[in-house]
Amino acid sequence: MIKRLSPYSTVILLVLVMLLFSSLSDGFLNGRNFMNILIQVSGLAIVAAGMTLVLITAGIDLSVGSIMFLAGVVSGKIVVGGAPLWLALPIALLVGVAVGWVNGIAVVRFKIVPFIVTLATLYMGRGFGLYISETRAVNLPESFLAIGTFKLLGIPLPIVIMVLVLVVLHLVLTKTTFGRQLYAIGNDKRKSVKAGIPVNKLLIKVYLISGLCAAIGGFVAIAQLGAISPSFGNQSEFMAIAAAVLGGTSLFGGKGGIFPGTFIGALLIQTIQNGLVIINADPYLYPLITASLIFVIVLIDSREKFGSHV
Amino acid sequence: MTIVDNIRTYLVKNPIVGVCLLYYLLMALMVPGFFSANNSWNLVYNFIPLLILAVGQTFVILTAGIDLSITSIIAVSSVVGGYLMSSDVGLVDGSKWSMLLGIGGMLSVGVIIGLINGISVAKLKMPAFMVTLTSLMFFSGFAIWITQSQNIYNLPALLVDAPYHSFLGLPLPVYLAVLVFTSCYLLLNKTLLGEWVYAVGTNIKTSWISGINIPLTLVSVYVISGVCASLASLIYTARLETGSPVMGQNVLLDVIGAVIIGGTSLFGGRGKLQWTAAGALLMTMLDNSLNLVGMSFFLIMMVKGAIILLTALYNQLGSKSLTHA
Amino acid sequence: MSRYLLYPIWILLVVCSCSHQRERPLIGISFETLQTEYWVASVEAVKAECIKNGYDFVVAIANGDANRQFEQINNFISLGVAGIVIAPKDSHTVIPIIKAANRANIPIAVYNRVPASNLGDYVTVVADNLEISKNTVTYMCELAEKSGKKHQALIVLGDLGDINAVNRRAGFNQAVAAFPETIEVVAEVPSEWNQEKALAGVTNALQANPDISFIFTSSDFLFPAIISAMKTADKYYPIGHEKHVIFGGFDGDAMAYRLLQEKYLDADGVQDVFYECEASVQAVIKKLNGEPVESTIIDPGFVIHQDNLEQMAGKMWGASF
Amino acid sequence: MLKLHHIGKSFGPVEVLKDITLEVKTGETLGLVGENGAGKSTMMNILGGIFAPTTGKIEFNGQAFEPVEVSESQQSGIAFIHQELNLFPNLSIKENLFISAFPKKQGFFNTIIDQKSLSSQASALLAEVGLSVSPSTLIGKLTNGQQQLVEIAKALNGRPKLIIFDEPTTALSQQETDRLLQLINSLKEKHISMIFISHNLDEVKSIADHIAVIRDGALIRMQEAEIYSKKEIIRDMVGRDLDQFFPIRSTHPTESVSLEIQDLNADGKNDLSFSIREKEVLGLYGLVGAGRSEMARGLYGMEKLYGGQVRWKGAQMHKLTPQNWIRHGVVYLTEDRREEGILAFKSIRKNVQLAALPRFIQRFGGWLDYRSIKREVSSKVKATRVKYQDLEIQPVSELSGGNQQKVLLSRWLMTNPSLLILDEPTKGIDIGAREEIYQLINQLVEQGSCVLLISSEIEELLGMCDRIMVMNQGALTAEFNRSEFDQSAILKHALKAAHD
Repeated sequence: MIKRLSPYSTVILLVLVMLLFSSLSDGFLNGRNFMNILIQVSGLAIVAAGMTLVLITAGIDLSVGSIMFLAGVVSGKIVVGGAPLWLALPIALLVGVAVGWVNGIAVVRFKIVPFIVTLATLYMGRGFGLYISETRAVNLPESFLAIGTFKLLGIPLPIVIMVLVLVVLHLVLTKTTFGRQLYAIGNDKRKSVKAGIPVNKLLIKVYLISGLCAAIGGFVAIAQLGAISPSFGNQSEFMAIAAAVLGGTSLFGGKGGIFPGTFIGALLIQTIQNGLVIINADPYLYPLITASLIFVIVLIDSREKFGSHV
Repeated sequence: MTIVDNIRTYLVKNPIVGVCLLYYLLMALMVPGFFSANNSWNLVYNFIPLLILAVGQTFVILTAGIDLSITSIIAVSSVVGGYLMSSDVGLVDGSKWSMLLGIGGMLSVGVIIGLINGISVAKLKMPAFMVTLTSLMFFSGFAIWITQSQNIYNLPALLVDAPYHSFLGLPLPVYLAVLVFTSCYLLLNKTLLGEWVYAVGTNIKTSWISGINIPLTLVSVYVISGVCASLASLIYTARLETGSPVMGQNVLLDVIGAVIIGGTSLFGGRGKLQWTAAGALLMTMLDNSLNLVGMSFFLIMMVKGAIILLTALYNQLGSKSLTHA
Repeated sequence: MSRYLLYPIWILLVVCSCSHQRERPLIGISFETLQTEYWVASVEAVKAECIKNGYDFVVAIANGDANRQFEQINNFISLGVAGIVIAPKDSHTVIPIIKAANRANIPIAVYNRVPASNLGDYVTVVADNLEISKNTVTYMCELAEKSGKKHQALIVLGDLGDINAVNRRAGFNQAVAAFPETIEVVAEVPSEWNQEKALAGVTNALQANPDISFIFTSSDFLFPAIISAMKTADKYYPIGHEKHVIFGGFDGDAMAYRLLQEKYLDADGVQDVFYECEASVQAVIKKLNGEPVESTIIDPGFVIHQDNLEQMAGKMWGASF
Repeated sequence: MLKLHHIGKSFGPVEVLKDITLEVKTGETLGLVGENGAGKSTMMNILGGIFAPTTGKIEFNGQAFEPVEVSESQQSGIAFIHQELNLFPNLSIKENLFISAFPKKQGFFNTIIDQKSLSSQASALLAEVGLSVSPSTLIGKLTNGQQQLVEIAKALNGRPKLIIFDEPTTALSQQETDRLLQLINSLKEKHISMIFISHNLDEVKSIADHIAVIRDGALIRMQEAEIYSKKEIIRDMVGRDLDQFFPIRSTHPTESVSLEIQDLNADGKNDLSFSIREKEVLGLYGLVGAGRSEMARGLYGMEKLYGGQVRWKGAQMHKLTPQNWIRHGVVYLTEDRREEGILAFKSIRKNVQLAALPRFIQRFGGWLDYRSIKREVSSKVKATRVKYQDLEIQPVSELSGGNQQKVLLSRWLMTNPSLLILDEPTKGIDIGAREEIYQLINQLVEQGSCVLLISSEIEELLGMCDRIMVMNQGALTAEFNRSEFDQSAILKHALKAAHD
């Protein structure tokens, strides 16, 4: 069985999947379709990048899905209510940071188990979003849709935002004190305190960044959809965790990265979805395939961590 | 020790029971229609499946694990039950035998998914929340794929009317709930497995050194949770008279809320089934009363999320001295 | 013990703030979801009709969960509502709800979806989805025939678990079957009434069949996603432009009305919401007063298109929404 | 540089440090020697700011010095090299060296790490400690010795005035130790004073200027290294009268062999073979890191074994797991009471019954006979003389260390063991409780069971055991029958450096 799960094994998997789909249908292997995939993956990749930081510190953030929804609904309602378009993004980011802050304080200051905190904020966020929108789909004005289809120097805006966010986070992780100290915390929290790392301060920042990425990711996805349905963002937290874990990020902390890791993980998930639709496969197959792929990868991650000994 | 002292010590040891009674009184006074006979039956019918689910979940949380896959177990059981029992699509004619076969099929779904969860956590050492989150995604997708998101109808009349039959004045689901609760209570407090569950939850290394069969303990708690989920699915399916692949979507919040409000600790080793029962009753009353007052379903979802956070916070502050390293 | 009093009192405050006194009889309005403008317009219409006839109302939304809707109806019964108007999640889970209402002998009107079994005492008010979609698509096919070329067609399906979605698809197929030489259906995109799935499905379908020129959606609420996909596939042009794709929809919501005016939409099947909602509330009131009411009221609906835009606009609920 | 004036420290009734006064001049190295539990680590914790002394003052670098926090003592120039290194295997050497304060770029990008100066400063530090490895290699890929050098480099980065080495050479190979000693000599020229704590007397004599011997919390003697002979050091370390009373056992070991072990390999290097006979207390002496716990835990199935044949009462034992051993009547009292011993917030009864539960299953389905469980628990708890208020309500975490150990012993007694493996049973326990434990051991042995007693206190072994084996760096280096017991000889074998 593959003992070592390097990020490059995910790249190989991605290439294999692409070959498979292009052999099954000629509509798959062409520039336009790749552009499609890149646009569609932008939202997921941004959220997964924020999730990677949390996972590196051996934490978890289940609330990203409802942050995407809540941030979208709040900014959508404001724009529909007549506020200027440029105000929408800052408001969405504010919502993301607010929920991220609540998660951070509860996990760090009050030492509550991360997945319970973020599960609670998931329902609070989803509930509040549905309450504001009374489960009505918030139809966004044309200008919103323009963002989704707007092209900057020929490259669609969502891809530009995605690349920007991922590059920034990649640099933060690899090149800054904050980033390197995250790996230390993920490896051993007690040792990090002894080494003089401000653990609590950093962890709160990590949950803030995850909330921020969720808001940006949500915004980018909504700009393509043109409307926010009540089930928007459902299971996005699972897809984000899946993308990070597929990219080599370990659930036990201390291991993982944005390039090539999480980005390739997100691409792999989106390619599978895109490919299945192109070959007109039964869309209900999609969750089965992704979930079983995730199970195998988490299994390998756990075997690496604990080795074969009981 | 007078009766009052006994009651007071009981309430101090089990605060959730006190809160439950207090809440019932307050709602009975404040909310019109809450105290009516019809609403009380309403409460009972909503409380029973939640209690059974929460009891199963308590076993898992006592071993410092979590089972997020219960909603997918409910869905798959409901679909499998539908296939076996329904007369138009059912594999067997709609007679009594098909019902027994159907119920057997539903329980075996609970056992199988429970085994998958248990073995992955115990033998393969995978984190409990990730295993059950993945099986949640897989099996809810599976239920929808098998039925192409179509419901299954025409379930046998015997099943459909069962909740409305009453025996010695009490409807049948009540007996099922009592049976499940007492057998789980005895299993947890009077048997070897129960002691092992508490020990593994408190300190897994000590348990291993003291010769406890840890894989057996972990696998059995996930199987118990799976069986409880399929029993609850039986009740939901009978009530809605359809085998639905999206059955029980929103129930996870109530189940985890019930266990946590009850006071069972997420770090494992500490908790009682009575607490969970009181927690489940409080969640049901909360849901019902806020609904009666006309609060929207989504605000209620927010209130429940907030209560989980508040209680987890309170338990954390309250038990500062005994928290784990 | 005292610290534990903290949160029941806190909930109590929230509870008191919402409860309000009532004198007039109460009608319970239970809708499966408000996800689309169609549902929102229906709820508003039912509310207006209740007020007009001197009834108070209480609304409960189930967010697509049949089990929650069942519990909400039970809550209505314990509240002692005089009558119930329900838009059920699907035609089968409504049966136990009807039984519960009958047991409490509260009159119940089922809006928009026909219950699967006819036992039990209730009134159904529903649009003829099959006919409306058939007429709409037939008009679109006639347009395609006039253009003389052969058209590749795409239909965006709803959630196949919903009886209305199934009927609209049947109507589409019947209409298209009458024009075998002009229309060839190349793609059926299941949306499950979900924006993201519609967007991904239509984008990739257009990508796989670049020369689709005939699109019909089972519901107008998917327009934003479909238009976004058409834009990326460079197929979103007004009528008269040589790249114009024959575009049709169902429901007749505000966006459909706007697209008709901007000449992007060719035709739209309209359910007459005002008529249906009045009929359902009237049915409940008649039952309360013991007057006879026929068990099923069919709304024929109508097709609105470029030619009859002016005269039909008044009857179209989306126009005034 | 460092002066300790009449330093004393006691935890409740137990006095750990008694009136210690000593001095380390600038550029000097002090060798600190003493048995386990003699108080060395307590002294170092005081210097490291982990806790304050009960009496006395510390003078460091000329000023008064009362560190309250770890970082405080670090800033004032004291560096610690613990045996358990504080490094992150998933990060590179240079990142570990500067984890709390990376060199930064100037100007706008001041949050970005200045990679160039990071590598150059790291290489400089590595050169100083003589480690010729690229600074970007991951710590996880280095050997123990190399990691230790990185830890030292990290300490040097803070420009320390005093470095304290706590048992640095136990996990090192021979040439790694030599390289470390050369490094320490080179540090001497840089006028850095050092305290070197070790059991290897040859190492201490080779580099220390002065040697201080600590015994039972008191400073016995401090002398120049050249004139302080090894024999004298050992005598000072050990030479106290046997004031500790050990109960006499009436029985003697029989000839029948209970446990026989052939080529047991727990550390991948050495094969151990020994056997334990009925009614025998076999002692196992060795210093920290000698591999005694690893051997016992490997035997009991809690850690990986690289090989070995085990026969219990003549029969071959195939499955080495705690569950199987308990069924055969062999139990293991672990060294770490808190992590692996007690069920912290559970009642005494739930703790005592834990290992023997399967014995109380009634008819079907694992139904437990709680009446006889409670009866047997109270009898066992009386036998071990645990002082408690209530068996059912009082959580074990509220009991004293001694009582907790007796609760654990009662747990193992309930399984009617015929072999007890006791790992440091009396560590951190008051005198009164110790004697009760010794009496309990003797009663058990008289009734026919046997005991493998792992301990770091020589008198305890001398007083209790029929036979003592000495272990050093994973290998059995000597064996003494009761008649040949000689404290200095035992210690010499334990201290013997691997090569001479």
